[in-house]
Amino acid sequence: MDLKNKKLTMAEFMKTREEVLNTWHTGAQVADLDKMIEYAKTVPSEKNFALKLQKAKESRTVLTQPRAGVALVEQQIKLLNYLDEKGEADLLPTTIDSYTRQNRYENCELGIKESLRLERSMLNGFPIVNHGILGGRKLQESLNKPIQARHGTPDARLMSEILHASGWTSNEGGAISYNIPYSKDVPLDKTIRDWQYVDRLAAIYEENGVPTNREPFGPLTGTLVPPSMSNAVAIIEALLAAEQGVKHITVGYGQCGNQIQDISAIKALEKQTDQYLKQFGHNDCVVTTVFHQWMGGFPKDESKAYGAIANASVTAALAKVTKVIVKTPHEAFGIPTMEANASGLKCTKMVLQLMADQRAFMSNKLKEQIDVIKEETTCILDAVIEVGKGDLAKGVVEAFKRGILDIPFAPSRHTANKILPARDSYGAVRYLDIGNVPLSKELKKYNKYMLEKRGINQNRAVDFQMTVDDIFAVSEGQLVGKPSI
Amino acid sequence: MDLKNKKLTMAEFMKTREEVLNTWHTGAQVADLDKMIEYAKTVPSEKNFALKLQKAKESRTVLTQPRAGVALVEQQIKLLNYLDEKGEADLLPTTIDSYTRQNRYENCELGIKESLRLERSMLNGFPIVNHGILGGRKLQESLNKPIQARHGTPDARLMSEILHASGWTSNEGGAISYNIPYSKDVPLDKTIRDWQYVDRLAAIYEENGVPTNREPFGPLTGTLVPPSMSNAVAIIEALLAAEQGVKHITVGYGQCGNQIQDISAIKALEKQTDQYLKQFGHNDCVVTTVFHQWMGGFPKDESKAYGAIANASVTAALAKVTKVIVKTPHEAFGIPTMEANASGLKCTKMVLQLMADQRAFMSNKLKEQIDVIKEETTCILDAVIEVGKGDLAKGVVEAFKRGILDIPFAPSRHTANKILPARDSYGAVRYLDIGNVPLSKELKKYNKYMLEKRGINQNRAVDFQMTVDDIFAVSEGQLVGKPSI
Amino acid sequence: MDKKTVVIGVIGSDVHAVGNKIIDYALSNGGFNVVNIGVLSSQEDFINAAVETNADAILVSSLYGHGEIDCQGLREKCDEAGLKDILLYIGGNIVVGKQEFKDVEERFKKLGFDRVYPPGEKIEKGIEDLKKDLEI
Amino acid sequence: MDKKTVVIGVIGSDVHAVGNKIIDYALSNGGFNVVNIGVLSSQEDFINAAVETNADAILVSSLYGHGEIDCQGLREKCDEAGLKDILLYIGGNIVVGKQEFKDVEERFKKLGFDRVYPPGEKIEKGIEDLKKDLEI
Ligand code: B12
Ligand code: B12
Repeated sequence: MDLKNKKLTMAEFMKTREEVLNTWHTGAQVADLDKMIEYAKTVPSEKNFALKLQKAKESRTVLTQPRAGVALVEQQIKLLNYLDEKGEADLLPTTIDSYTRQNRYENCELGIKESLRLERSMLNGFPIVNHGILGGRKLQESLNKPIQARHGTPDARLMSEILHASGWTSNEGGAISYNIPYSKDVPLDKTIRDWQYVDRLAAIYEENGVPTNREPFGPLTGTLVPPSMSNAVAIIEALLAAEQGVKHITVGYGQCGNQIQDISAIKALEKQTDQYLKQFGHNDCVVTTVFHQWMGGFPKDESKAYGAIANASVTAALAKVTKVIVKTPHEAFGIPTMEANASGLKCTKMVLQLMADQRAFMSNKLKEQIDVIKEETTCILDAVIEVGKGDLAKGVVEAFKRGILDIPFAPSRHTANKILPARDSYGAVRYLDIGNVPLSKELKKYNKYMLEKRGINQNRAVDFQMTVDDIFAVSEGQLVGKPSI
Repeated sequence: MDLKNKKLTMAEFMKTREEVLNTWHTGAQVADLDKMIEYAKTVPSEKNFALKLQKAKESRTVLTQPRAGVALVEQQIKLLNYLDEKGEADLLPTTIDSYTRQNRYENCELGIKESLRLERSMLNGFPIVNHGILGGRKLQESLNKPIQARHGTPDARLMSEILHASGWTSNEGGAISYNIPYSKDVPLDKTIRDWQYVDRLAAIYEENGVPTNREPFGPLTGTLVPPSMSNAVAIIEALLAAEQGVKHITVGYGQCGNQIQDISAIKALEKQTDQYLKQFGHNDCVVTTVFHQWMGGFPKDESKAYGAIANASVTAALAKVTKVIVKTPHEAFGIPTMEANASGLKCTKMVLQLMADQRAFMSNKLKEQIDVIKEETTCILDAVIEVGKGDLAKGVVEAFKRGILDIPFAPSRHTANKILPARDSYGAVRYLDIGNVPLSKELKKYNKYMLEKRGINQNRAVDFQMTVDDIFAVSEGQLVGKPSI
Repeated sequence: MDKKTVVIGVIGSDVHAVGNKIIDYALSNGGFNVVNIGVLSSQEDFINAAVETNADAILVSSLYGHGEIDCQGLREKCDEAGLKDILLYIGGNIVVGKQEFKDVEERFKKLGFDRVYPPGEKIEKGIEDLKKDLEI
Repeated sequence: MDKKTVVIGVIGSDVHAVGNKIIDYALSNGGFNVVNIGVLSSQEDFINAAVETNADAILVSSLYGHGEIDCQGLREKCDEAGLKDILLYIGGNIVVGKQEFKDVEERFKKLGFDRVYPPGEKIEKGIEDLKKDLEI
């Protein structure tokens, strides 16, 4: 079957569905889709993820959401209710474990058993497929806030079936964002198809009266991704989702660290997502935004981690995103305790509330940076559409082949791995090696100029060592990496 | 003798000096001023407070400084070296205890004894007068960073003699800022005279080759002081100090919480201090700035306290002040442990370094707010000079009598206590009751308009209850107080 | 019914005035006759004010950390001045640093206080307790 | 002198690629012959690579928290494959959560690792140790 950015027919969808449900025994539980939708409809509207985001957008409130996932249902209930009550979280997550992400459900069985035996979670997340709708529903019913699955799964079809059938009203991920940063050798045409399925599934719930949110994973590798590259990917995934009928879309962005650049990136992302959706004929999508607190290496010192967390929260508040994904003071070490997780949430909430009635005002610099990001993004997106000969799905596959889309520090062999990012003198992330990304001449010049300025300031060569220094900078308490002497 | 803003003659100074040194037995230690200056000259220049600030100003680096003071010398050494090494503090303080501030040196004796007996500090600061130059010098010599006295002492003459003679190169306070917020019934003409002495003393050290910094206490009562009022006071104290020959002046400001207003206040303060100094003929002063992290009631939750600390640090970094006075996660409870103190410092340092190469850019809103503060400050200062018939010192006394200068929530009966502040819809502090502060008609209207807007937004009366709600707001995790229902 | 009279103030060399103003405002609104001796008040100031106004309770505030030193002997002096069994409350940040409140409470109860409040306790709680203790 | 050969990679279902790229860069610059099997590598991948290249050491990275499960039996399988006494190092965020490192180290030493590194340990330290252990 030809890869195409086109809504799956019900026949196509149902045919694939049979195969999907057969990949693990819990699939059988969700076979009757109508019944699943009936169940999802019983979830009270204040626990609907899509509606809560929409309301927050209207009132310009910034919501908080942690990451959290453990192996067992009871523990996960306890954890999430703690983050709700003590952490004052507005939205709840469930992070899925890494075996599930690779569809290795047998490993999960072992992890669950070991967790029971050792009485601590031996999995880094919640194995929803193994728990099935019994576990999924029990969890959802035991909470007072909307819940979303957060993972990093190239093939999330079965997982998505189970989570929506459990009354979870949001699902993170996308064909690019849950492939390139999360796998080594999964072809893009495969993940595009698989995520068409996931999107179509969400849309079927939506069409049948259950507002359902989808969220492309904005930060990608979390490591110095130039804003125009991550924005381009987010917009592409929003378009792919909308084509399948998704109406509630949250586009995301991971903090780079220069406040002006970060605010610009959010403003550009908001504007251009709307614009491209309209251009592709999707006029009735509700687009919200998510800001990820610093996604790269964190400082080990907990007070410094708080500093990084709160600093990110100021940016989120100024940019007036719809929600913030929150880090914790344990970030550099490992999965946080529930107390540390609540601490990160409360620190964030404090800042958001102190800044609730404030926002960024337009300056020449802000306008300039918004324009730079928009123009760069347009260059990339235009090229993707062009190489797809008008078809976005085909364009994506081709664009990655040619390095038009290219994600730095990714494990996947399906990205050209040619671009190299580095910070300019002000900490903004620029293209050091532009690879094959088709920016206009002026934009190329601009990126080069900004980095050469840093080279002069720091009296050093503009080379890979800059990138390396920048990778370690934040965890060492700096933004712009300094040359070691 | 007539109160006048005029440099004390050496004869006047030395006459008073005799009396001052007689008020406690340690005064005799500093009798030979030349020898004291000789000693102060031996302090290495990298430990000179004034020079370190000047260098930071030139390189646009923002320095951190904690508050810290315990009863005993050895403990104070340990504490400060910990804050230097573990807290990465750039500048060291020594907070003086509250008995010393009231010149009750006998109470200090008791406090020192009790502290020795119970092996914990029973004083809320370092009783420098009782320790004399032996203790003062030992402390100073045991540190690797510049040290400053921070207190709140209406009559700090003896204390200042001892601290400068101990090689401490900075002293906080001023005739207004260490009177009105720190005492009940000390007349202003008395504190003006006493601080003329303190300023003259600092200047004598300066003139004899020891760069010496003086820092008016910016935040005053720390409680919703409108920026133009605290800026007016800071500028007055800078002018009084300069008249006595002080060359290194740090003007201060306590965070109000609206980022734009805070940045505006700092910008206005910097500009107008320079401008008024020149207008008064002082052309060779080095003016630096200090930003105090939120000085009002703090949240009890430590994670939220970190949020407040880091949020303030972002503002400081954007405004590019010369130094920040740092709060701690224990603020709501009591004097912090040295670990908690270091935590506040590290959190602040992290933010400052993440934002080191960034700054605020001019927007229309920022320009507007700078103008408002400048104009308000000018109205106040013009009136002070006018009622003093050209003499600033006389003007201050008269202006407080008439309520031209008026500090909210102060314990002193020498302020009219007529103005009432409250936040507008965006959290900026405005004059709710203007009292007798002589703002222009338009400025009065502007203040009123901004508060009425909040009244409409919150559907409530514009009255004292607003102020009360705002007093509690930050400690309850908000900026703008919400009406309780 | 007659209004009950309460003396309020901040003890010792303490100048923290904000809470004191709020307490004044809240107690007055709450129907008490408030005698506010303000900040920087000595034990004698409290006792004199209570004797003069025939007060029913003394609400001591201490914020700056010296509370423990400042309050030594207050109950005894009250007794000597004939203020037998007058209600003595204390609140604020009454000791130096962040300490276990149970220990702090105990120490101040030994000093003769009837009620002891942790940092930032709302004055509404104090009013509630006053009403209980004074049987209003 | 001949270059020593080191196999590096990220074990299990772990996709954290950044550290792996940095380690590759640093070891290569440090004069080693680096065989990088990348992320998502099984025990077998490590062993095959070591056997094929006659490697002197295997540097396992594990970031995502499943390290303890993923490494069970690795030493035994090395022995079976004839990689007798091959140096086994592990680093990254090798367990779930913030745990006392001494305990963690002990557990991994029991699993047969020669050296165990705490979160965020600089690869320079690893190179230093390699030079010691391989007597370079
Ligand atoms: C960036 C990042 C990501 C990116 C990774 C992108 C990519 N493909 O590489 C993304 C967003 C995709 C991601 C995903 C996930 N992540 Co992640 N991630 C991080 C983060 C923030 C930084 C990692 C990094 O790049 N550091 C910079 C590099 C240079 O340092 P490094 O990796 O530590 O490696 C250095 C040293 O450790 C050392 N070293 C490493 N190995 C070895 C070996 C030897 C022998 C020696 C001597 C030294 C050594 O040298 C390296 C070079 O200097 C860390 C937390 C942190 N450290 O701040 C979490 C973290 C590693 N991730 C974590 C988790 C749980 C996940 C997810 C499961 C869940 C999630 N959050 O979505 C998924 C995992 C998916 C999977 N299947 O693996 C956890 C692991 C928890 C634990 N161990 O308890 C961490 C610790 C965050 C946390 N506190 O929860 N993550
Ligand atoms: C604002 C402030 C100042 C201002 C005060 C301005 C003024 N004149 O009022 C300034 C800057 C001048 C100042 C100075 C000092 N301060 Co101060 N200050 C504060 C701060 C930040 C807020 C206090 C406040 O106004 N809160 C708002 C009001 C409404 O709340 P409140 O005072 O707590 O009162 C309420 C309740 O406690 C309760 N309450 C109070 N008393 C009583 C009594 C009873 C019976 C009941 C039922 C209830 C009750 O009801 C009140 C109304 O709601 C606090 C820390 C904090 N809380 O966040 C430190 C704090 C009180 N200060 C402290 C210190 C040490 C000082 C200084 C010695 C040193 C310094 N930092 O310079 C000087 C003291 C000078 C002196 N001689 O007293 C310490 C005390 C330490 C301790 N106990 O261990 C604190 C806790 C900060 C800290 N963690 O170090 N301070």
